[in-house]
Amino acid sequence: METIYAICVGIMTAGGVFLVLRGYTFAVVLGLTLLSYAVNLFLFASGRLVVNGAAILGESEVYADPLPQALVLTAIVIGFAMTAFALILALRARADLGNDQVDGDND
Amino acid sequence: MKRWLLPMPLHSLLLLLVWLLLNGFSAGHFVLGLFLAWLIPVLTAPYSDHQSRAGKPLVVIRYVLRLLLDIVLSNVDVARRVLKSNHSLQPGFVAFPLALQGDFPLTVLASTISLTPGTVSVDFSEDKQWLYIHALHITDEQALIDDIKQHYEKPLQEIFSC
Amino acid sequence: MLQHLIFFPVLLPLLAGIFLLLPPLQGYARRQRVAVFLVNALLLVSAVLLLQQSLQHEPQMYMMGDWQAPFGIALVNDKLAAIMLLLSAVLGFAVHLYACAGDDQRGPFFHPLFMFQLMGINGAFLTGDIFNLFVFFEILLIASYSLLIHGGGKQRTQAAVHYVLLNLVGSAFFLFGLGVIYATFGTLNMADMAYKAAQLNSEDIALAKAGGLLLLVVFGLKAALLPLHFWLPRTYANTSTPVAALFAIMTKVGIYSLWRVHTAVFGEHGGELANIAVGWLWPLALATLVAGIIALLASQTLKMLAANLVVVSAGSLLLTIALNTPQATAAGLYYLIHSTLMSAALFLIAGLVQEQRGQAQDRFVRSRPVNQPALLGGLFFIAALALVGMPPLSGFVGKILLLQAAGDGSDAAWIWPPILISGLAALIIFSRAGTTLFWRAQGVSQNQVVAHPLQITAIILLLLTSPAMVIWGGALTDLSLSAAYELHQQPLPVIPANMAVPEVLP
Amino acid sequence: MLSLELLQGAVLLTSALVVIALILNVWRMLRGPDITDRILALDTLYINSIALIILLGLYNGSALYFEGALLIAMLGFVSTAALCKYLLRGDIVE
Amino acid sequence: MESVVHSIAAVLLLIGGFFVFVGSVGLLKLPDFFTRLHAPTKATTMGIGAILLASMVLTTMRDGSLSIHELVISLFLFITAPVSAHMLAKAALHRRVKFLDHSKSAELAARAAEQKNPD
Amino acid sequence: MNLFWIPLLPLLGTLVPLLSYRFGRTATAALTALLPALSLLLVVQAIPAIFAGEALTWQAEWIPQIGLNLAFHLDGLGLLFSLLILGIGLLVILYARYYLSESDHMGRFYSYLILFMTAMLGVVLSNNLLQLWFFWELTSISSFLLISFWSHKSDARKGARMALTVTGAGGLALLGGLILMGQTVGSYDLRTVLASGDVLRESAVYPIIIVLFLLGAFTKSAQFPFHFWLPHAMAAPTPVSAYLHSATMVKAGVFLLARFYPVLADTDLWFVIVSMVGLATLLLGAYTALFKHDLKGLLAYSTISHLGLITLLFGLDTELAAIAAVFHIINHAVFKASLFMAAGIIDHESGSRDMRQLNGLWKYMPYTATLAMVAAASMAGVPLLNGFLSKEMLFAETLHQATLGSLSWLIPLLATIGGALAVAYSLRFIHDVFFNGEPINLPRTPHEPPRYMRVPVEILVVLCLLVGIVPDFAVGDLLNAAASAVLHKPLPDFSLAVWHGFNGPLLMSLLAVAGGITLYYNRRHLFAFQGQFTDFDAKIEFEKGIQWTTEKAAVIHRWLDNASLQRYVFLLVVFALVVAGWPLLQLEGAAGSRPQLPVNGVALVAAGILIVGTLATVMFSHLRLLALIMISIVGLIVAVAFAYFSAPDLALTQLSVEVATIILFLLALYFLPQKTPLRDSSPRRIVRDLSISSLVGAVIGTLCYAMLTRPLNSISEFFIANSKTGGGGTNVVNVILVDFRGFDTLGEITVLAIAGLGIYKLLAGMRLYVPAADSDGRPWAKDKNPMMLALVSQSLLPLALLVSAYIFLRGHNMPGGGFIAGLITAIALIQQYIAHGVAWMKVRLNFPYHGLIAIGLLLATFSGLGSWLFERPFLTTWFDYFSLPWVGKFELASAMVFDLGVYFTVIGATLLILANLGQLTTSERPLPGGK
Ligand code: NA
Ligand code: NA
Repeated sequence: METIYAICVGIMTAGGVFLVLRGYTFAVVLGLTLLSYAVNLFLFASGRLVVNGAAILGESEVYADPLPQALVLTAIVIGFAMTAFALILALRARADLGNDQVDGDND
Repeated sequence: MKRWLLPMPLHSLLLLLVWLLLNGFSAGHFVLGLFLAWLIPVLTAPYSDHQSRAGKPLVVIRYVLRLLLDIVLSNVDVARRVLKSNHSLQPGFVAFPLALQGDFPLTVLASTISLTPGTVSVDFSEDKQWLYIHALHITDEQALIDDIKQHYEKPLQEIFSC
Repeated sequence: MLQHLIFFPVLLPLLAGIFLLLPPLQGYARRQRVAVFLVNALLLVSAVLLLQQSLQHEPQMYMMGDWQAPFGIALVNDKLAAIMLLLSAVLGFAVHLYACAGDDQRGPFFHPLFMFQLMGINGAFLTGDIFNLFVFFEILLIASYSLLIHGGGKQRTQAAVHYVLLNLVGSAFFLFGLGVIYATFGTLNMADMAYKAAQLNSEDIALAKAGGLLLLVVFGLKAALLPLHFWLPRTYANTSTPVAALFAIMTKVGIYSLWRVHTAVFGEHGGELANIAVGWLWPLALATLVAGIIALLASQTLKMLAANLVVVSAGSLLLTIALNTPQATAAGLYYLIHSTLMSAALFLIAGLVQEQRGQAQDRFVRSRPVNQPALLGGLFFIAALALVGMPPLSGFVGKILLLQAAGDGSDAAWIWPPILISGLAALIIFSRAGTTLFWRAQGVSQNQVVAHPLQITAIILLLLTSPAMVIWGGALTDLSLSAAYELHQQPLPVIPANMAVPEVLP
Repeated sequence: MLSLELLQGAVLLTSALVVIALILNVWRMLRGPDITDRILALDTLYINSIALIILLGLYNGSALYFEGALLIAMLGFVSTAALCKYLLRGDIVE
Repeated sequence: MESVVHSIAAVLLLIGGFFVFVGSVGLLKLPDFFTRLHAPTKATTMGIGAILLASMVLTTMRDGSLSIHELVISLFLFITAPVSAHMLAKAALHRRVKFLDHSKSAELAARAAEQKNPD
Repeated sequence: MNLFWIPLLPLLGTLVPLLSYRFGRTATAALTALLPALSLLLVVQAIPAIFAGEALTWQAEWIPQIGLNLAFHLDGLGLLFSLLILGIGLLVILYARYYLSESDHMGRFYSYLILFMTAMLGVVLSNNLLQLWFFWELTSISSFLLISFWSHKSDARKGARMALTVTGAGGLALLGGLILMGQTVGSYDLRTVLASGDVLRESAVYPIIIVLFLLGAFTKSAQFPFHFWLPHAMAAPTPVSAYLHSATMVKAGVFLLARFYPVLADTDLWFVIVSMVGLATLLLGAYTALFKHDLKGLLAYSTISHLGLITLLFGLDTELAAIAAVFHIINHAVFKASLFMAAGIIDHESGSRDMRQLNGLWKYMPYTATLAMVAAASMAGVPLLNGFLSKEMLFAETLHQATLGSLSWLIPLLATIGGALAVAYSLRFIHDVFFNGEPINLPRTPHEPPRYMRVPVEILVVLCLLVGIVPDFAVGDLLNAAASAVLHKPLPDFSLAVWHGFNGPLLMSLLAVAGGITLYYNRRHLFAFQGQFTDFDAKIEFEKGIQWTTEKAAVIHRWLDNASLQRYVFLLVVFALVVAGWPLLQLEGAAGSRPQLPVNGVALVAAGILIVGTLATVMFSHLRLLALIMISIVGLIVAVAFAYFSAPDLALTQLSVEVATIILFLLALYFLPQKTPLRDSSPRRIVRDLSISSLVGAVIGTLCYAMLTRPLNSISEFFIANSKTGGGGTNVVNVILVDFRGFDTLGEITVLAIAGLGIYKLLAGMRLYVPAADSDGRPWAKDKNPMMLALVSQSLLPLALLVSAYIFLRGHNMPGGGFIAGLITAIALIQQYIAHGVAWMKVRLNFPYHGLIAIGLLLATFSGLGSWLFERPFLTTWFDYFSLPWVGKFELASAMVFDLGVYFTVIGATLLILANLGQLTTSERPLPGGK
């Protein structure tokens, strides 16, 4: 299972990085979103994988490490805020610069 | 009802019920549920501008049961058609003349049609005199219209007295 | 109240930021100005008290939620943190004064954002927890994104697009790094990390290295380490004046983090993880310095010059980290304070020049004269002296410290030439800038813009720190050195290895 | 106990059916042809994942999955509605 | 008692699984968008309903008390599914999505897209 | 006496003219002179002691960490220079009183002048290497201010810049040399260093020290090839030239040679470099001086030549040469200062400095002419004048050295030629200006200057004569004291007599005089010869050089930095790839010892869908809406994965954030182009990016795998153990969020709040093109708010709120919590916006969202501050269980207030972002200032 998980994280990272390297704000923000999914899974993985062991006292026998979960939660929220800002900034750039390329007019 | 006192009693009842469904039936949750069933409608009343009065509980129950049955039947029907060859399929659009009035009743009707055998509500005409329906398989348009009128529109007219 | 003192530098701006969004402050410029002024003054007082505390005691911890380290989040006040807090307080105070002359009204929410920005910076200086550091990084980043666009304008938007998107990618790498760190260390408290670094499982060493180096990427991005520094000059040059001045401390947050993480956690006591960043930092810091010098010489506007100087100073500072001795860290610390305050002053001066020179703004071309040549020229002259590193202002002490920190071996052979040449380059470009901007005028000024007393006060306040840093240079260098020793030798208060864990109760 | 094995078998079989359904949904999403087909497929994917989560809960004998299913039910609708509104009006909040 | 409950649950599950499956097969197999719309709207909704019912039965038995909060999910689904279908159909009409050539009363589609009355 | 006062008094004096210039010119000059005069008095007072062989010292700690202390030391050399600096400085003050015009800012001028005086005194009195450098640099700065005093003149600006750049560069080199010296010796104390000559000379870095040190000295003293700045510094007002460029600043370089003579000299390296540079400078300066038409230009090159002479003397391997050098320092200062002042008078009274216009001034200003001619004669080395004596000593020493081995005979020959050139240009100065017919087109009719303007010249000329005639009486003691300070040992026998009999040096002098006269007589041929060459204008070349440097820098800079985010991101990614990948190369096998979970079909399929979704997102990224739909799959599967791997809270959060993100994307997409050009980059770029991103993916994937397969020993046990007892909740993740690490959460909602504010800022005043049709050119549907959607949405709102209350309240013990609840509420409200539109919502929900954010943050913060009342740190939580009849047992916890804050902040921020964005197209645009 760990192998599959890691492969998924790797592919998502690759996809995210590829999009982040594009020249259009939309693609970049899309890439950032993809990248942040990968990041969240990665950070989550630092607590290792546990099935049927939610860290709710009394609900399971073995508890998954709750700390990375809390960290990922924080990361998700921050990621949301950042994505939102980046998107609106892309709009602003479109309004101010007349196009949606990351470098403005020059290619 | 008054702004601060049960503005939407039916909603309140529903909310209390859902609260108890979610949390289980206990005294504590009953109290909390009551509070929420009061608070939430007070907060959301401004967002609810279609106050259709429903009446005739018996008719409602009969309608709901009928609907459940039809959903099951409709599913069997869909399953049959899906799994069979599609060549014999005769889909098509139907314009359903509405006798029913009011946004809420119309919504209920359209939803019912979508959940029941072979039909999906597509859209209303602007004057809400017609409901366009897409049917998976049409043999007789008029029969379909009559069927809907008979089974669903009539009871709804009764329930909402319109 | 005083037992909560450590928390003040974060709490005060947070509360201020909140109350600025609420009646009776919300929507009233004057009330907002006064409120932030008062908070800034309080921040100054708390920073001074904290510095005093750090001098009198061992490093102090403030445990959030009363949970013991390494489980709870610790704020730590040691000499290094206290110095940085004082620096940010002084900078914030002066820059805000400047902004109150009118820049604050060029867009909504300047004051609360300013407060949140300080909160983020101070939090990053105080926290002893690596994930909490990430959180404060994000606070200071999102605040900086928002402040960056203050006032609007095409170039500002373009700069913001670059700055924001690049930093978002950087934040992703931060989290990758943190993931690895937690996966190997099993803790987030930096002191605990330092403690565990030497005892890591051998199968975890390579992983921990990767994690530590990913953090180097992140801090390098903030600190303007080549090849991650290119975003900086245009961003700084294109934002509004007070924001650019405030940003002077932003690269320093990166430097500070490198100290906290790469000098302390992955420092000498780190066993196999010792000094993992040094090998990378050496050539890159040198390259940063060289690239900074080249960019500096190519500067066409005063703000760009100031921004490129930030890169040059970043290169120098990174070199002190690469040198990795307490002496070098002390040199870096002194130089950091000096370069932050003086760069900020230069940005503010550039702002005034920009406004008074009309169309030519701050470009190095012949144009109409500024309205207050003697005043602006004088202020510029002082800032330039300090930044070039000429006596009698603080730059020269910083330069001597840097040169001496390199020792007299082969390190010096690498470090001296770029450091000395950077001084020469600065001298060349500053003399060109100054003579062009203030003396090479033609025609008469077409506007009546004059500097607001608050603006002048702010600049003078910043500039005064430079002679002060020379006059009290002895005390300050002593302080830097003891802060550096504290960082190198006893990173942070050591945490009990593993506290007794109570039995699990359902 | 036979019935328990039967139940477990049913859970597994149902899971298999749901999983195949998911694959089919993705297939339709990739194929289109129109964007509305893809949205419909996404909507179905959302709803089918409710089934998956409920089954997971049954399989693990845990009640912790319920909220997830509830949220998918609520939010899947919002997402579909927003997408359709976008197709219709461009501006989803006007 | 337990085995009866188990059996009922198993049957419900299988029914649910079947309809979920059918809904998706229909989604894939049916010839045009409007016909495809029928499958998930009905079959999938119903399938989930059955699975939720199974879950209710099982959890009620396991906990020994009435546990029917899954009803809330069903409630949501049954309320929203027709609206989703309606919105999708509206969008498809608006976009003039192609439908089967031999669809009956095809001319109504254009009227519906404009929300006009039939002639 | 406290030595500190000697530089300190003039330093305080810099303020005097600034404060007093309103009181009139004479008063200003008088007041300005007061403190330097006092300082001079102090120096004079110390003379007896110094002559007696003592030295005065004063020291105070300053910045011991770097070895910089306030340390002054007055010995013979210091005394000599202090007298020059203060004495000539006072004369210059007097002179400048008449020289400056009404329009010049006299206060500023005097202030700079006194500042310079302080700096010079600091240099010559320093007893600490770094302090010496400190004042050294101050001389550069103050001289920059003085040269550029007439800053409206291009010449002045450029001349000042050039001087500053050259001497500044030298200063940096000097700093390097001094620090190396200090590090080698182990002390920055000058006395210690001066006593460590052997250590230095034997050190491996000695050559570096010599080179750096001499760079400093030579640039300052305008030695070849750094001499070019000095003539252009003549753009300064003449008092400045008289003071800085003849008597003092340019002497700072030779002062350094003198000061460090005992430790750095005495090696071949030193002698060869110093003597050759000196000789070259001597000849080049003298030759160039001959052709200058500008009076000050002639004097400037003459100065260069004489500085070369002094340098040459320091480079000759004899002690007497060093003594001669010190002697010539005095003599040159005296006659050159007077010549500059005379030139200034001529300029002042006639309006020109061009010798082609200036002719026959003897008739108009005979008195000044006499003074100038005496000084010029001294410059030429005419007997009975001071210049003669030191030149004789030079000639003598050139005959007694072996610096160049068998070629050493060249040195006396070249020195004699230099002497002849000096005679020639001095002759030209005298003849061309005061005789040679009538003036041509002078702006003014020349006449004698004001009485007191002449006084300084008179004093200096008298000194020339005095030293020239009775040298031993006039400067014998001073020279002795200074020279012994230079040599640091008993002086060899030497005599300061006018007449040494017929000897080699005298012959050389005669040859020089004869040669000079011949040269001048044949000047027409000489000028014609020189006229063939185009003038080398150092200023233009220097400016070109600087320009070249900046242009080349710009070219390299543009090459390095193309202002493209794509490159920045690429570099960032590659950098991360390299540093993170590097350690992995040392890793033997990624798999660790932790047992792995078995694979099952469902997970496999989910992973497959996830991968397909990812790839589809990437592939469809140019069809934006499609990409959005594809990324939704990814988000959904990630949420399911969280649920599967025992993280229900994460699953819930992921789901709700996912939907909010989609809505946001849709809102934004409306204003953005619907499609990206399919080929947004070259195939090469695509291949490059694909390779890089695959590598990054591989590294991250490997890291992830390595992490997952290693055992973890973490602090989390503590959280599980204390969650219920210490935090009052059974949902450990939630307790971490609101309690153990509540501070993170506070930060996180602050981020959200700030993002809301920032987005509001971005939206303020934004003008966007509103598309009238979709990407296929199809006009938008007419039905704004589909009735069914509207109705069902509003019916679902109470239900959604109830669910969010449910999620909120159980969060502490079960999956859920304030954040998720807040998002549910926000999304339910957004759904109303979608269904009903902004106008409809505006009537019902007219709430300043930033206020809601603030209230949320406030609640969270105050819930944390509450613990202060109980003397506990911030965010210390409290909880307890209560029981009410009928209701039963329930828990109350301060963490719930915190979570409520989270809830409000999330709602406020999300709505601020989404709803404001939605308002863009309506008439209800957000107003700046949030009012
Ligand atoms: Na809108
Ligand atoms: Na003449």
